[in-house]
Amino acid sequence: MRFEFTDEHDMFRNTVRDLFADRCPPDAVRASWETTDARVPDLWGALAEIGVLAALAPEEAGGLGMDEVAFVRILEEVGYAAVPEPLMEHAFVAIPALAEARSDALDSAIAGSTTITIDIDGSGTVASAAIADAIVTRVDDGLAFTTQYDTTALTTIDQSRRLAAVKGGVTVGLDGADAALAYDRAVLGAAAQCIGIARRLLDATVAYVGDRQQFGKPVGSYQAVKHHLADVRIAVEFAAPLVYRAAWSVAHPETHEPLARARDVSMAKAQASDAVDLAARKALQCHGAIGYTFEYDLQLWLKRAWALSAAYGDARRHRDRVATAIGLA
Amino acid sequence: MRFEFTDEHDMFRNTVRDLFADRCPPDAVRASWETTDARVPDLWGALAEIGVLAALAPEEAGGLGMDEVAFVRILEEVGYAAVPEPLMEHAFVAIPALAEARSDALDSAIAGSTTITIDIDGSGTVASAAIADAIVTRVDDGLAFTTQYDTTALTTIDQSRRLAAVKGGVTVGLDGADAALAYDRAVLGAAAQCIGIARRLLDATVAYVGDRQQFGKPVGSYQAVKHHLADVRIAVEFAAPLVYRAAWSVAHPETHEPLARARDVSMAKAQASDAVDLAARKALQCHGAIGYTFEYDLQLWLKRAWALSAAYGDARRHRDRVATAIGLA
Amino acid sequence: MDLELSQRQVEFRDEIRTWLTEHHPGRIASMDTPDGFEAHREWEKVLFDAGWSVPAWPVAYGGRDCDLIEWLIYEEEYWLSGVPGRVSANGVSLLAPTIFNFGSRQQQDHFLPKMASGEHIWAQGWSEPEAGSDLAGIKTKAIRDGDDFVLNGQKTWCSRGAYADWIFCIVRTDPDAERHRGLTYLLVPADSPGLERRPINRLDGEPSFAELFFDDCRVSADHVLGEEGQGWGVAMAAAGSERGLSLRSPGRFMAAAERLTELARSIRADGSIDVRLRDEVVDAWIRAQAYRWQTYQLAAGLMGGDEIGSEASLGKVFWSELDVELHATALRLLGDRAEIVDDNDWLDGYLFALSGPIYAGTNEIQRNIIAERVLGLPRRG
Amino acid sequence: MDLELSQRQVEFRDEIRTWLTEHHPGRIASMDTPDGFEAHREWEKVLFDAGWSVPAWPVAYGGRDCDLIEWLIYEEEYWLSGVPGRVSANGVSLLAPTIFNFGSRQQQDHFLPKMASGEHIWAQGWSEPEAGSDLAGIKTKAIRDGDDFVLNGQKTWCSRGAYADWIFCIVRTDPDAERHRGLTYLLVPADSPGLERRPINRLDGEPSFAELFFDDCRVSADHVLGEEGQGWGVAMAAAGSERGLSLRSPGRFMAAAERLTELARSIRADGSIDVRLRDEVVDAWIRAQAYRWQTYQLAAGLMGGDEIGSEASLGKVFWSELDVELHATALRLLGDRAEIVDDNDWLDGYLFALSGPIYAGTNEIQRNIIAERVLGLPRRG
Repeated sequence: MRFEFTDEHDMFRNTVRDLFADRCPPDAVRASWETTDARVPDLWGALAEIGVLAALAPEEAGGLGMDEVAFVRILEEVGYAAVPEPLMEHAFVAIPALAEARSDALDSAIAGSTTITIDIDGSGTVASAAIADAIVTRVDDGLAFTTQYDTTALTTIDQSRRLAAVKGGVTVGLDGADAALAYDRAVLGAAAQCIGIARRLLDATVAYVGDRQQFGKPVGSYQAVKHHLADVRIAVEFAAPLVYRAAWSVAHPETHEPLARARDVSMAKAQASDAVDLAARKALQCHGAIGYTFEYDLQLWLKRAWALSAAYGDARRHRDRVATAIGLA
Repeated sequence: MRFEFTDEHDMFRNTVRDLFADRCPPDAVRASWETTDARVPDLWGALAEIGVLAALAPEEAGGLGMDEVAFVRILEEVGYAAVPEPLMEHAFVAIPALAEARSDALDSAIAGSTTITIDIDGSGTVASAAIADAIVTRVDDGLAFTTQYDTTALTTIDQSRRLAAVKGGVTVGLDGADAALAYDRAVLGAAAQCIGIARRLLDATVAYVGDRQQFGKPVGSYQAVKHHLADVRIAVEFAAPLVYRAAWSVAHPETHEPLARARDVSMAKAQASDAVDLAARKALQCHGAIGYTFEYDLQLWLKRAWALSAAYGDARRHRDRVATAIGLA
Repeated sequence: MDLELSQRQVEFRDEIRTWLTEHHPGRIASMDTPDGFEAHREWEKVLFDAGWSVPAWPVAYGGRDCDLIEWLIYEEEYWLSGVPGRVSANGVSLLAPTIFNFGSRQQQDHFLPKMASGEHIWAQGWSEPEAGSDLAGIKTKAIRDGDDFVLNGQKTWCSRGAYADWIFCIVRTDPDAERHRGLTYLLVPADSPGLERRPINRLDGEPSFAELFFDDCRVSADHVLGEEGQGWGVAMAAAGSERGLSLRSPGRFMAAAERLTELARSIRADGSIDVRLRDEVVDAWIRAQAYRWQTYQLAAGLMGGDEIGSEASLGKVFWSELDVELHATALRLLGDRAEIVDDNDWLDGYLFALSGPIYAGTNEIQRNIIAERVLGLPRRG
Repeated sequence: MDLELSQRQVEFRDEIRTWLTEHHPGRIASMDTPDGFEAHREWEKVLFDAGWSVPAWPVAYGGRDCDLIEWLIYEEEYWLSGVPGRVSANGVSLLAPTIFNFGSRQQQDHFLPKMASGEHIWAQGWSEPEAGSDLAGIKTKAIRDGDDFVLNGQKTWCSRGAYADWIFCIVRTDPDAERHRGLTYLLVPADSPGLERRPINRLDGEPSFAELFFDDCRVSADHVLGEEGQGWGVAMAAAGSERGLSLRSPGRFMAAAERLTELARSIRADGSIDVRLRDEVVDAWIRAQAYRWQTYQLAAGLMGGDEIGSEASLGKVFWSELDVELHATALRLLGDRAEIVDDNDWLDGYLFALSGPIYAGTNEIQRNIIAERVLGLPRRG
């Protein structure tokens, strides 16, 4: 038992953080809103280059064979930078599913020459569908691989989600891929992003209230503001370890039956959703009117918070899954 | 439409408030805890004398024919003073039921020579059973009048409730008495007492934090403490009008069908329970350790808050009744 | 105590209810778009022509001399009917009480009828980049020059400011005075030379606010409201009404709670409403009722001669937090559909509601006021 | 990262689990009654004789030299087993770390084994009537006289103080020094002449605390812990541990959450659990797990050389509010039975939990610490 990240974990995370700071600043996120099919320039290729796309693919398939514990910290950075690309869907859900199914599509996905998103519940409403080449789709109890589909863009509050209604396409089954595992991966990936978003909202707000003056004092010197932000800090502090712990469960099927894995993943999402909801509410309140504007960058994270807190199941739904796992439902 | 108390309303309320201040100070409440069958000295007779016991009885039966709107303000004072006598049960529930049934027991109840409590759901667990002479009891769809019963005292957190398990006794039906109305009266009476308790907890805490010094300043000058108590003030401000409005509904069956009455009464109890719960929590937190002690009087209201917030249905249960009334259940 | 409508009140209610049903213009574009703004102005004219734009005003200015209770009934019916919102709200709710109290007869005769008819749509120009809730920090200068004032400075968070005809401002006419002193309440034509307006887009990209840039902008001294240098007192009287009855009548929240209940019922028809969400819906519905009855009680007090003071802060916190939670519940009920913007009034309403705990004095400041002025806790340690 | 127990840790867990099962004394009276206090002292002796009273201490003082992870495992098993609580907690959790850090060799050799065995049960004498969370306001005087200090003054909220054998106090040895200066950490025999103890009854009437009255009470200068006049620094080191790991191990809340879950299951068996209450139960269960894993992460940091500083406040707020809400949920589950005291451990637990957000620095103060020292917000405007 040692709940501690390795130096390699930290280095990998820092590399990705630096990449996002460089290639995906707020302006790039804003630019992505203008269209439903443009990419963040130079980002996908760079992610392939430093091995992020290949991280979870098995070594024998050309991947890094990294584990989920390392990767959720990358996904935190995706949230922290509000990256508008389907990295979670592609690298954390689709690639492992393709590897399980020994799909021919794996190589190009690892290389980054394709982008694959997911339709985890088969609803036909899919994030990043228009910029992706293929979709890993839930079909009955299994997964399938859909290409050459049509999309109709949906306007959503978080436009960097690039949600679209998907129709038609060519679908082939992904025999051997674990649909329940893929769902848990998506939930966990969303939870990790929520943590990153909450951290960013908190950092931005701490900086703002330390600077902004009202009634002759920094806003952040008022006890009410202090307590708002202390509550956010507490929520993040106790949600994050559940995300890492759930990543461990996903990475260790030999000691974690599907029910235990689902319980751990749902605990993580329930707390991460609650934490990011609180962070969004308090960030807006502590910013005051400026946080409420389109021009100010805070909105990029606010909207992402609202979307990802609910996406892949909100806190209520995941508490229901935990209830089942602990014999209460 | 005029949501305003009359001068007579206010005078009657003030008379009762003065009586409680004089005859039922905290020491008298404490003393009542020592036994399950002692009365607060001189209180019941005095209440009979100034017409409080007779207030809701019809004039032709020797009562004052006062309405529920006036009486809920008396019950607020019962809460404010933590009066350990079953005034609500006797004068607000039992007497109207006896009057409806033209019971022989009405005269002595009005005169105060008897004390009558209620078992509103027929559970057999009855407040003030040991000091009462009779119980108005729910039996099937109606009400009955029970005397000569046996009691076993139960130790409860609010010992001034004097809860007892009741067995045996002689029971006669109260034909003509409205059991559903009696239930709503009890709920409304509990709500009114919750408002009074919440006001007292707030007043006591405002006084304490204005005086108590920590780190060289009054505790009440800290913004966190201010906001705690502002929240209590808000909760009381918006719960109280619902209590008065529900009293109006009970008093005006000609314009308020039983379903509308139940809706209004349950709205009042839901908000009053929530308000007194908040008041209790914040009062204790703002007092700090001293509020947590038996010797300090705050506990008299804290325990009453816990008991009456839940008694006759907690906030959840009453929101469920509202849900039914507005077509959601 | 009488909680039934009188025969006259019932007739009044039926009259406005019938009129609204018969004149409902259907859905019109958002008042934060140029076309929608003009469509809302048209609606103001329709209301005015029937005597329903400012029913609480004197007949001479286009009203009906309604008392407070009738006004509350009017508001309930107005919002429940689902007709468009009021583009005139800033003027009617915030400025008009100030004109009635402090305006000269000429100002009243000139401005009030035009406000009532929608000819003048007003925006509020109080906040500045460095003075949000702290109005005493206002820096925009207005220096007397002959019959005019010459304005220089910047205003922000000016609601409806992108398209309004007039703006009511607080400016600093004595640059040497500090904080609350030396401020003046000034009415500014939006087309004044030297005044540049720049829209500020709300979270959803709609220009709900504007920034105002004054660059040697001349405004006639006739347009001072109250006395020069007395702007703080004049403004605070209006701030009382902003927090109080006039801006947020219960009808608005009762209507929202009704719509929320309908949404929940429509989901129940699918057989899938979650008890936790149902509980939230019921709680919102109860709180809307609580706000209603507290307001009727307040109104009776005002009609009996009470003044509304710091107690207004109780209502501001209550309605603004109810509004946020009511809309958040609706979004939870919508589930996966919540994030989709198209035809989603609830999302729009949520964004609007989020500003409630911030504007007109943040709820943190309101709670300070409640603690210090209503409860009497020590000002500062 | 390795979140599985090692073979050795599994063996350790099984050893303590088995031992607790075999030695479970059943239900004993409350430690706030005279008989219950002695029964709890007996239990301390049973633990000590098996080497289970202070497993994290060195073997020389009766411990097992457990590392932090083993100690957390021990705590989980301890609380899950349902054996009696620790009457020695004040000493072991708050005083012992201070003795290990600041005590002389003689003090360590004298006090630690007696604390481990239950021969000395300790109470904390820090708070005073005018100094609750504000320890720097302490007024109890201790004036040097030869080899003794002579104490005069009053302490309050002294947990276990009614029956304890020894009391660890902070006293003012330099009456001219202000605030943090001139304080000394002093160990006081509870039977000292001139020390009068008066029980304070908790809400439920049990004497959970005592007031201490010092009237020319003589205490040997040998019993100073650390240096005379350095009491503030010595005490603050212990305050860190009070807020941190040592006082509230996750095992306690995991066990409470398990019992809550069992209570909910037993109600479900009747077919009547409310989804809203079930949701509260699940939330409490998740938060207990969150506290557990955050603690394991913290423990790994400490074992890697990190120090626990202001971050301890995060845990204090989290566990204390979890504890209140967990017990409030249990009372809601109990419904009408909640208010009945007899055999109602949940009500007892609720009363205990309510003190959590108050003692060891109120949660308001903890949130200030988090904001100012963890987040770096400005101290004071």
